[in-house]
Amino acid sequence: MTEHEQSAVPVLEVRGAVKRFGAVTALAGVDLTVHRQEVVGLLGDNGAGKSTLIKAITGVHQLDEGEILLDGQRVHVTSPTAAREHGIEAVYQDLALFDNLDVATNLYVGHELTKPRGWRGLGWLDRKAMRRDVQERLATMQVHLPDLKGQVGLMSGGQRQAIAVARAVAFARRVLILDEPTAALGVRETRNVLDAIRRLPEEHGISIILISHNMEHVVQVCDNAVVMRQGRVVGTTRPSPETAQDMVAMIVGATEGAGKKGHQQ
Amino acid sequence: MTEHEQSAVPVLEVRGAVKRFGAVTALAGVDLTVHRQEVVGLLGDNGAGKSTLIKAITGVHQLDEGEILLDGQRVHVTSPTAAREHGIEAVYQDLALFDNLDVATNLYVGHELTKPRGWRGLGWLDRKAMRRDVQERLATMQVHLPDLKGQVGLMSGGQRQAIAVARAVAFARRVLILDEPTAALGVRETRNVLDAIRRLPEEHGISIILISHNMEHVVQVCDNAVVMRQGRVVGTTRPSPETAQDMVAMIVGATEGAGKKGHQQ
Amino acid sequence: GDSGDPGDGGSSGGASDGQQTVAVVLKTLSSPFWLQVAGGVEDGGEAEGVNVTLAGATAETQVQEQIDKVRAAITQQVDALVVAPTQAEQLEPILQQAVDAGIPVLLVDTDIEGWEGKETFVGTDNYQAGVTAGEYILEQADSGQIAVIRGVPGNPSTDSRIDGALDTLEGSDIEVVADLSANSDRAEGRAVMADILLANPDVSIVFAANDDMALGAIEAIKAAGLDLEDILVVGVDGTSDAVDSMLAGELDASVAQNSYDMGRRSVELAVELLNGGTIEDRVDTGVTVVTTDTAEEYGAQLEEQAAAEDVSSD
Amino acid sequence: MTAVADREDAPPGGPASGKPGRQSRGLHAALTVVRLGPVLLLLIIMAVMAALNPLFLSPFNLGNVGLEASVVAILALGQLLVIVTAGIDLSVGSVIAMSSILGALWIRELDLVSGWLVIPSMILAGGLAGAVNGTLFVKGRLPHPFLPTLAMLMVARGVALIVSDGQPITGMPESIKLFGSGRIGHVPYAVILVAALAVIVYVLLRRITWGQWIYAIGGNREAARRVGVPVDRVLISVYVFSGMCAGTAAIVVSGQTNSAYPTAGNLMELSAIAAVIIGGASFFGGRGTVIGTLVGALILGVIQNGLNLMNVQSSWQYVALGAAVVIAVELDVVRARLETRLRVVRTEETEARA
Amino acid sequence: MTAVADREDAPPGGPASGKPGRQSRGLHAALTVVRLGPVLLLLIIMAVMAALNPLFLSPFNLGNVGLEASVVAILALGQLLVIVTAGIDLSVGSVIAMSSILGALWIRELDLVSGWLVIPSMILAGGLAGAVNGTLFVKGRLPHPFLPTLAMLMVARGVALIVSDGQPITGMPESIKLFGSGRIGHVPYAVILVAALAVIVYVLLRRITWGQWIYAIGGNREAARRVGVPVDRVLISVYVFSGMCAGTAAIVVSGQTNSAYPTAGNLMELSAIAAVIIGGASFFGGRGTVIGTLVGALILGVIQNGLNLMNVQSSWQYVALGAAVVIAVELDVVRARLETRLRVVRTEETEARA
Ligand SMILES: Nc1ncnc2c1ncn2[C@@H]1O[C@H](COP(=O)(O)OP(=O)(O)OP(=O)(O)O)[C@@H](O)[C@H]1O
Ligand SMILES: Nc1ncnc2c1ncn2[C@@H]1O[C@H](COP(=O)(O)OP(=O)(O)OP(=O)(O)O)[C@@H](O)[C@H]1O
Ligand SMILES: [Mg+2]
Ligand SMILES: [Mg+2]
Repeated sequence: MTEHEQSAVPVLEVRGAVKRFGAVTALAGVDLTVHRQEVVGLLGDNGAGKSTLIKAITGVHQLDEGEILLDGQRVHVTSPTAAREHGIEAVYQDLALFDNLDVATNLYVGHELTKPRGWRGLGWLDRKAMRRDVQERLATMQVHLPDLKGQVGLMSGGQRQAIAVARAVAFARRVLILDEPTAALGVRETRNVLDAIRRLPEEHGISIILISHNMEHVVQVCDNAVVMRQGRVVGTTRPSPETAQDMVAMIVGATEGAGKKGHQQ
Repeated sequence: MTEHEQSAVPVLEVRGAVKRFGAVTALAGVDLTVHRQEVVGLLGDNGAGKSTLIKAITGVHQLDEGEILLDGQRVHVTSPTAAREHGIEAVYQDLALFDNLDVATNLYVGHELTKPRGWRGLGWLDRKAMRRDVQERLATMQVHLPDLKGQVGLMSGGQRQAIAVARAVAFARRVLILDEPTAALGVRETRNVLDAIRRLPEEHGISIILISHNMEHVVQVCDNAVVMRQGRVVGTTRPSPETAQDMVAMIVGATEGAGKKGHQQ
Repeated sequence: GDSGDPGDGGSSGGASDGQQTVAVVLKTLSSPFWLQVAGGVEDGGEAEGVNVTLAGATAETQVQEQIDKVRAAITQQVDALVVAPTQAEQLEPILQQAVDAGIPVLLVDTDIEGWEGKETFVGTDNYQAGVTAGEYILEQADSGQIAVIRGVPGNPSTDSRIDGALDTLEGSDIEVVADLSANSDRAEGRAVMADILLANPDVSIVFAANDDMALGAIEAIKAAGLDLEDILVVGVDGTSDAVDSMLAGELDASVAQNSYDMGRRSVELAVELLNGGTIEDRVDTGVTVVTTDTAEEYGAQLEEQAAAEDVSSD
Repeated sequence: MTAVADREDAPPGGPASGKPGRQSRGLHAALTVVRLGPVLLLLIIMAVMAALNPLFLSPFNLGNVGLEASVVAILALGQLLVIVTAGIDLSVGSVIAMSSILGALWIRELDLVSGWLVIPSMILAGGLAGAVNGTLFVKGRLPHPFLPTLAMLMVARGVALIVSDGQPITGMPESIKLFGSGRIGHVPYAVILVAALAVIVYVLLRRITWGQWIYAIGGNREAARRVGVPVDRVLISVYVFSGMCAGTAAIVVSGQTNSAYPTAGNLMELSAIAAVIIGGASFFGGRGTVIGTLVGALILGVIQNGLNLMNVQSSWQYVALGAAVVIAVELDVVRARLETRLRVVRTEETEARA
Repeated sequence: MTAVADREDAPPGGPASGKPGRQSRGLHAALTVVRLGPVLLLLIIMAVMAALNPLFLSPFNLGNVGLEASVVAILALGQLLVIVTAGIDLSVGSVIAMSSILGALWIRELDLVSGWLVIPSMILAGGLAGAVNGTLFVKGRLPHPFLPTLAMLMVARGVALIVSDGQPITGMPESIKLFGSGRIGHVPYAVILVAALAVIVYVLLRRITWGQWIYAIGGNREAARRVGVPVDRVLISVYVFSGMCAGTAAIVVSGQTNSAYPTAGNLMELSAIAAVIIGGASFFGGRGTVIGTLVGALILGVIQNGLNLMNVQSSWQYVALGAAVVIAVELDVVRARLETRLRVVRTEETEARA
């Protein structure tokens, strides 16, 4: 539907994803396509399976069935490390921060800047470079942090979320996944994050998956919206002020989906 | 400003609240007044001190300076237990759930229904009564939970928040404090919570403090809005679609407050 | 097994090939002293042509473990039990159960005073060893300052060694300046001695409740730059390490309880009893003071008696 | 999670889609068996022991196992409560010694013939030590009970040595000896005591509010505080209870040896903690069951008894016991994974049929 | 938090509002002192010991203290890494025995005179035991390292007993004896070894990425996994390092006693863990410092040494050591609270002046 859709091989494709937790079926056969530089909104009621889907993409969960393709190539994302190596970064709903560490450290864990660059675990930490960098990144989001050396565990809800978003934005090279990234953010911070979402695909050539319950935000930044209900995709639309009502209807299950798939079950 | 304000002694009054964490001053002298059956919106940027203020009211933090009055009586809220005994309930931003326990248990910890009623710690748990009750409470919010006996730690972000909100709503007798209660909720669940906020003051005679970053919600349900910045109250308004822009301006600090206090610092 | 079936299930115990079985439950098998006893037990069993099973707790203080091992022997309905009680009276109830189940019980090393159920006691008591040490010290010096080093607090065997020595020294001109515990551990023996030397630079006699601690103390004395000639160091047990140290002119003496004999005699007596003989109700295996003069000879004897590589007899 | 990785290649629709009925019943049965949890584990270990030694299954020996496991089981039941709150009580072994010595002093000083005064006083002495533990930890605002209970480990041992003068005190009243070695048929009194205590702990933990609070504190201590649970009082009471269990264990130990001695209970705290953890409780708090704990204590007891029956030397016993503990918990990990897997398969099947 | 409750009655504006200058400088000094943290504590305890016994402060005795604390300090430095990851390593005491026995066997079998082959082999043996611990824990998907390291506690002791046949092996090469009792001036070689190890651990923990990962894993293991930290490998390496520290401790123990014996290191794990915790590390992971750990080990060493110098009987030593541990951590709690308080007051003052 969007201009990108026909243009090329999708950056990310999920086919027939099934994930069960004991007796709960969180994903019951989900298909998802994300094109280059596209911003896809992932919508759905609480418990629809949105977070589970993105955790499967980032290797946190392993799918029971189904497959994941990156640039048309089938990949086995067996761990978050593998996903990162494929250039996928995510802000998780539970933020996944290190409460005992300070802001700069939190941003760089797993991506540390070291003095002999390639050395991974044995490299000397270049704390100065990291601290310099952090200032910049946080400045673009205009978050006020009382103290960059303060423990993240003691920060306010919005400050914490801002740190998590800054971290993911900094390192994504192919796909950036944002699971309700503005839920705890203030008015201005939210605006900055939305701006970044609009800007990043062009600037860095990445694609974005945005999970949000806020129709306004989806309309503002998404090229395409996928609606899930009870582990299934029940519709896709091109978000616009006019389709907002449709999307809400799909989410709450009041009507058939407007997209390619009908309302099931 | 509201019709209640002149009518009687305020239910809750905070005067000159100061709270410092080491070198960070989270509250720098805050006054807050909540009247009977009033819904007060508490607004402010990330890190403005909103959560700190409500934690001081519920006894989680102790104020360094200032005082708290309930129905005009000065009280020492030295612990959350004391706050609960005064009829104050809260949904905290970090939810404060028990990840290892199931939904029903989570709702009733600290308020258990026991067979000899008065027995507190030694009473026999009336699990049947609690389970029956839970169904009802969750039904009013229309949350889908796959399994009431499932561990809360494994539930989705929105499901968790719904449980926390249901818990607070159930037990508040005087003041209900909601710290961003709809941040993770879906469209329908959000609507239900907002409905409840509108309904509760009348039905149960309680007052509500709502912290939110969503102007729309504030306009919909609040009788009065208090805006904080950097630990200070920078303004109060009566929220309406017309004043929404003012409120945003106050939050981000672009203008002087429209209320009784001017923009400081 | 002769009589008294304690369980309904069990066949006649460990006697797999019709041989009689003597179960020997020592305090532990993880110290040189008890390995020496074990060596005697094995040789005794071989000489007499009986099965011996050897067991011991993981440490001398693990009373409960030893009780469990005795209980296992009762379940197996062995023909006779030889036990070195980790705590005297504390073992009495379970040993009485053995007797009630028709298993004769012989005690070795540690006696249970006043218990009628035992067939005999083989050994010398630890108190006597302490007395002997005290007498030896009095022979060597009539005055001076002594430091005593105890084992694990509350362990009756090491405590009574110290008590025996202190009672003997009472009234002499030897003054007790330090009385500390090193948990029967060599490294702790060193540490405690180092501290003692600092607080009491004039210490001239050291008595440790076992050789391990005595050897640790010697390391401390050497490290403090003192001359071992000036300090009389006495241990208990007569372990091969102690012998080597005496040969090197470091340790002065060790009171040996003839551990090998204890083990061997107890098995021999058990067999005699099983064959219908009558035995004395107390067999004193005596103590020997091994000194630098007698160390060589005693060492050779030890070598000869040492337990086989694998102490288990199955 | 890795168990399902190999299934990623399966075609959508899943392998189970075609086969209903028979497999389902088999699945159901398998799931029931696997869900037995630690009990299943215990049965496996007992089967191995029985195969290795015919004496093992004799009723008399099973009584022995019960008797030998009883002290650890009693301590573990108290420790369970502590561990569910994300704590640890290192003092219980020493508290056995202190309680039994204090009880025995009563006997000696007052010439008591009946145990019915001594028994409560032992339990009380244990509870007192627990109260000190709990108070130091909670009121002293210490971050973790490791240090205060380690201190009590030392102090209680010291007190036992000092008041007894390092000497054992022999002679216990009949009622106490009963718990040490008496049996009704093949069942030792000590086992009955454990059963009774287990029922009490079960009720406390699962049926009344106090137990609910214990799980809540273990799950999220700060949240418990916020919802009005009297966290401090509950924590102290948990340590008191653990101390009282140590006092109860002192009764059995004194009965078995007809005496009190100051080195009693040495290192028992490690066995008790191991039993609780083998039984599936989490060191991070909030998880743990009475049944699991009993089974954990029995697993340790069975292994020890089996090794004794086979007359394994103590040096080899160390190795064997260590290996057995690892195998036991490893089996439980496998079992738990199998259970999840079976549940998923069953869900798949139900859906396929629907 | 309770410390400020009494200030609720203070008039708005606060008591500090009026007084700048002098008080401020006093405040600043007080804050600096209080921030010394565990070091302050150590100084207090040393002052008490010196007051009780004049010998305590003699340089030679301070060397003794260092020597006696060195084994625990070495173990504690390894344990620190483990505890920062929210783990525990119970095996280190037994691993000392196993490593030293294995090293000594080299000497006996190959008639080695030089220690420079024995020393690496002891460290290696320790590392091997640690590798087994780590692998069982991580690859076995066990929820907590308590059980695998408890199993290793037993197995390593068993192995030490089996290969040594229960006999001590006397006679160590000079290089090893040096670490046991050699001194440069008043400073024992063992203390220099500890200092070197401390620097290494400091660099590993604070200066390179691996250490960053250790803190990250301790803070939030799942988050560490999600951001791409090779959690499994890091965890295993931590246990290997702890094992190697135990092997290093074995060198000092062997040197001190000029021998290897199978009961060496008994219960040392408890002292090592206590040292780390006294030094301010958290059992729940993510917190802990090298300095704190060293100070924790020294506190234990100083107390023990002081009690020995005063010839306190062993039963009373238990009581005194237990009490001292509690007082030490309690003092630290008070100190930490005082620090927060002083910071708040200083902020108040700065604001008042602004
Ligand atoms: N680890 C787990 N174990 C068991 N059930 C789980 C687990 N994770 C998620 N679930 C369940 O799977 C379903 C989907 O959860 P998911 O977190 O994907 O929802 P969501 O769409 O992200 O909802 P929300 O908008 O509330 O975040 C829910 O019913 C949830 O309870
Ligand atoms: N326990 C604490 N220790 C230290 N600093 C704290 C603590 N709690 C809060 N702060 C700091 O106090 C300030 C106010 O925090 P608070 O949580 O009240 O903000 P908030 O208004 O709720 O923000 P948000 O909208 O992001 O939730 C922040 O700068 C925060 O970092
Ligand atoms: Mg979600
Ligand atoms: Mg907040």
